[in-house]
Amino acid sequence: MNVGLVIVSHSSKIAEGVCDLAREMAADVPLVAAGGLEDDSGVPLIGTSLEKVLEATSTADQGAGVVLLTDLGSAVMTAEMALEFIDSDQRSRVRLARAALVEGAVAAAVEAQSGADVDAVTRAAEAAIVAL
Amino acid sequence: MNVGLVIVSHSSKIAEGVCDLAREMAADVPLVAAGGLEDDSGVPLIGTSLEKVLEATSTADQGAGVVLLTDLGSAVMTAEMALEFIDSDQRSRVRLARAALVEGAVAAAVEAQSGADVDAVTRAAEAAIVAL
Amino acid sequence: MVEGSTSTLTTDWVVAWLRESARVVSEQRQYLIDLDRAIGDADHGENLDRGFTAVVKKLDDGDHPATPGAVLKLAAMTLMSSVGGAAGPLYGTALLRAATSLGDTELIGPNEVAGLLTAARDGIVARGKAESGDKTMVDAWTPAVEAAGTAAMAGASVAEVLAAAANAANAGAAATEPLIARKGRASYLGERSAGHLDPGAVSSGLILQAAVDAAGAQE
Amino acid sequence: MVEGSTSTLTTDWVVAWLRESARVVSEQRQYLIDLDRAIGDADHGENLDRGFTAVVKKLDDGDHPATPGAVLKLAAMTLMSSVGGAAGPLYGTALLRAATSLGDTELIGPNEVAGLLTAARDGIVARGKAESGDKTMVDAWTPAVEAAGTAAMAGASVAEVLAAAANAANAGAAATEPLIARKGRASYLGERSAGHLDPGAVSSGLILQAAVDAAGAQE
Ligand SMILES: Nc1ncnc2c1ncn2[C@@H]1O[C@H](COP(=O)(O)OP(=O)(O)O)[C@@H](O)[C@H]1O
Ligand SMILES: Nc1ncnc2c1ncn2[C@@H]1O[C@H](COP(=O)(O)OP(=O)(O)O)[C@@H](O)[C@H]1O
Ligand SMILES: [Mg+2]
Ligand SMILES: [Mg+2]
Ligand SMILES: [Mg+2]
Ligand SMILES: [Mg+2]
Repeated sequence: MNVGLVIVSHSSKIAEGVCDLAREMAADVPLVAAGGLEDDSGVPLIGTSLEKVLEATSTADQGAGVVLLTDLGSAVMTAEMALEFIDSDQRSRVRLARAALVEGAVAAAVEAQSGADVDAVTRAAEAAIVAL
Repeated sequence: MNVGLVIVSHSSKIAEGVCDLAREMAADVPLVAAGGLEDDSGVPLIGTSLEKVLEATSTADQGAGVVLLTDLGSAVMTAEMALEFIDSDQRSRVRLARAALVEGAVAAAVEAQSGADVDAVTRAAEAAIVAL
Repeated sequence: MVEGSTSTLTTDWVVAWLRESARVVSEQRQYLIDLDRAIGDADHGENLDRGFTAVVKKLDDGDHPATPGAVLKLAAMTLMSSVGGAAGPLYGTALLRAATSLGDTELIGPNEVAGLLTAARDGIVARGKAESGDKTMVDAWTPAVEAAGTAAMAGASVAEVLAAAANAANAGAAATEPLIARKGRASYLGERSAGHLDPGAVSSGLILQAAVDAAGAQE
Repeated sequence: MVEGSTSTLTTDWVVAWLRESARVVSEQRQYLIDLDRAIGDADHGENLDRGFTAVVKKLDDGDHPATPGAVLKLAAMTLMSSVGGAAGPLYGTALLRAATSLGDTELIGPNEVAGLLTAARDGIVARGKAESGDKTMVDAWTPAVEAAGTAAMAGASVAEVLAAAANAANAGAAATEPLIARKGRASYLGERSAGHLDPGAVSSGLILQAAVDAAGAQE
């Protein structure tokens, strides 16, 4: 049972692409995209959505916890809001990483693949900025 | 005439998504995706390709120069190789930024939109890591 | 200032406020887009129009909740999943905190109005970590909250408290023009952000004015 | 060591080397994939198979260039746009530098062989900035270059120089097993990268062995 990752991006393409990329090195890590949003008619838009982040977080959590990674500032706000909505028993195993999205996600995925816990996975994501 | 950006990623989705995202704040900046590659039958693969980077660099250069941004290490190698292949008159106005891909691209695009030169655009990309 | 206004507001006022916000945001859609084009990504009007349209749709779909707080919470949740931009979590948190400040209260007097506006502003600050002068919607909300508090302490009516808040918000929004943005997308522009109104501060003025107009319509 | 080998190699050898590399890489595809699965992204065999297949296709399409250097350059360019992974720019740069070291030379003697291998290795180092012991293909190429240089200085034949290089590369590849990766994807694993062979070092051994076999076949 590995820590999962949620990739919160303004763009669904970025979120999906980051999952594709990270999956290459982390076959057993739940990688869930929470990118973009849709208008009423289902047209994809650039932006973030609380609903998507909450759904993705529950999908990615197989019991070992979840680390959220975000792109721009408003994605961080949506993710922080999501943390407030997660019920308290899950909350203790969810982290928001302050990391470069693509670089951090790959590093975090590799760490999660090794069976590391949420804190170690978060540290791996955050260290990837420095290692750029 | 604005500095252009080339987004070099292992994933075509990431490269296109980053261009979509940056375009929102930089309507007049040439943003060109150089993501992924295709196999013989056109199936999209994760990886980078010199040919794509060279083509994207010439598309993005409208005379004011180009800044390349990359994701993982092998994308950096492909981009550095591209720099060696660019002919010498264009070479002087092409830069490779050491930046977080998504965050750096948005910052660089905003800077380019203001009419800044390649060095200022590169600095904006590289400063975006620090500002995370 | 609204003369002869009712002494307390009810759930109907909250519903009317949200509907009037939707109307004015839709009317000012292009203006807000243009403001955001100058120092952002040209979507603030679109974002808010989409978000408040979704709120109205929720209000139209069957019975809305009974208490003011519950309606505000419904609106908050809807905005947070439909606005898409920074305004989503910010206005969402604002309305959610306002809802929390009301609890099960059914009748909203002048002090409750001042209290819910303060809670809303505190929510925006908690969410976005902007300070006054950072050229954000906080620069509309903080003067609004101060004016509302002063009016409520002076014994003003709910309508007067709301009017004081809206006027101060609009003045605060106008005062964002010379500022350099230090939060949000506009901060990417650095000094080039000066000389433009902050879109979120302007929309905050519109939404607080909608609260005034909704209270007037309730009489 | 190949007995009675020719004293110089020609363009035909370069073509045979590339074709034999394609054959062995295709044969060892799954093995290289499995090595890369353990400490990378499970694509090294796929990447090289795709790249060398593209090279063979270029060689099959009409006449290939006349000089050894020009054929190496064609292969380099093809690898750089078709391999996709780190091995693309690395082997691409290696072959390109080898081509440059040959210039218009048509006949490759022992010293030219040692020289082109050195140039290739230097290209890999310039491109990837790995040092010996970083658990990369450099750990196969550097001993290969040293062995080739020693053999050439001692008056060995081209076939003997190549054989010395391939043997040293294979030994270097085997010696990557206990190392901790400090470059490339495997470096993400930190200490967990120990206990596995480096895929690029192993493929380098295969490719240098292909050079030996191609020289043997040329006799
Ligand atoms: N950190 C923040 N704190 C307070 N307000 C903010 C912050 N970031 C952005 N804003 C407000 O949000 C407005 C932009 O909203 P919107 O266009 O919907 O979001 P986005 O920038 O994601 O496109 C800004 O004009 C500003 O008032
Ligand atoms: N910076 C580097 N310097 C030298 N060799 C490297 C470097 N990075 C990676 N390699 C080599 O490339 C091999 C992986 O190639 P490949 O799987 O094709 O690339 P990727 O890691 O992009 O999937 C590694 O086993 C290693 O030998
Ligand atoms: Mg906007
Ligand atoms: Mg936006
Ligand atoms: Mg690989
Ligand atoms: Mg790969």
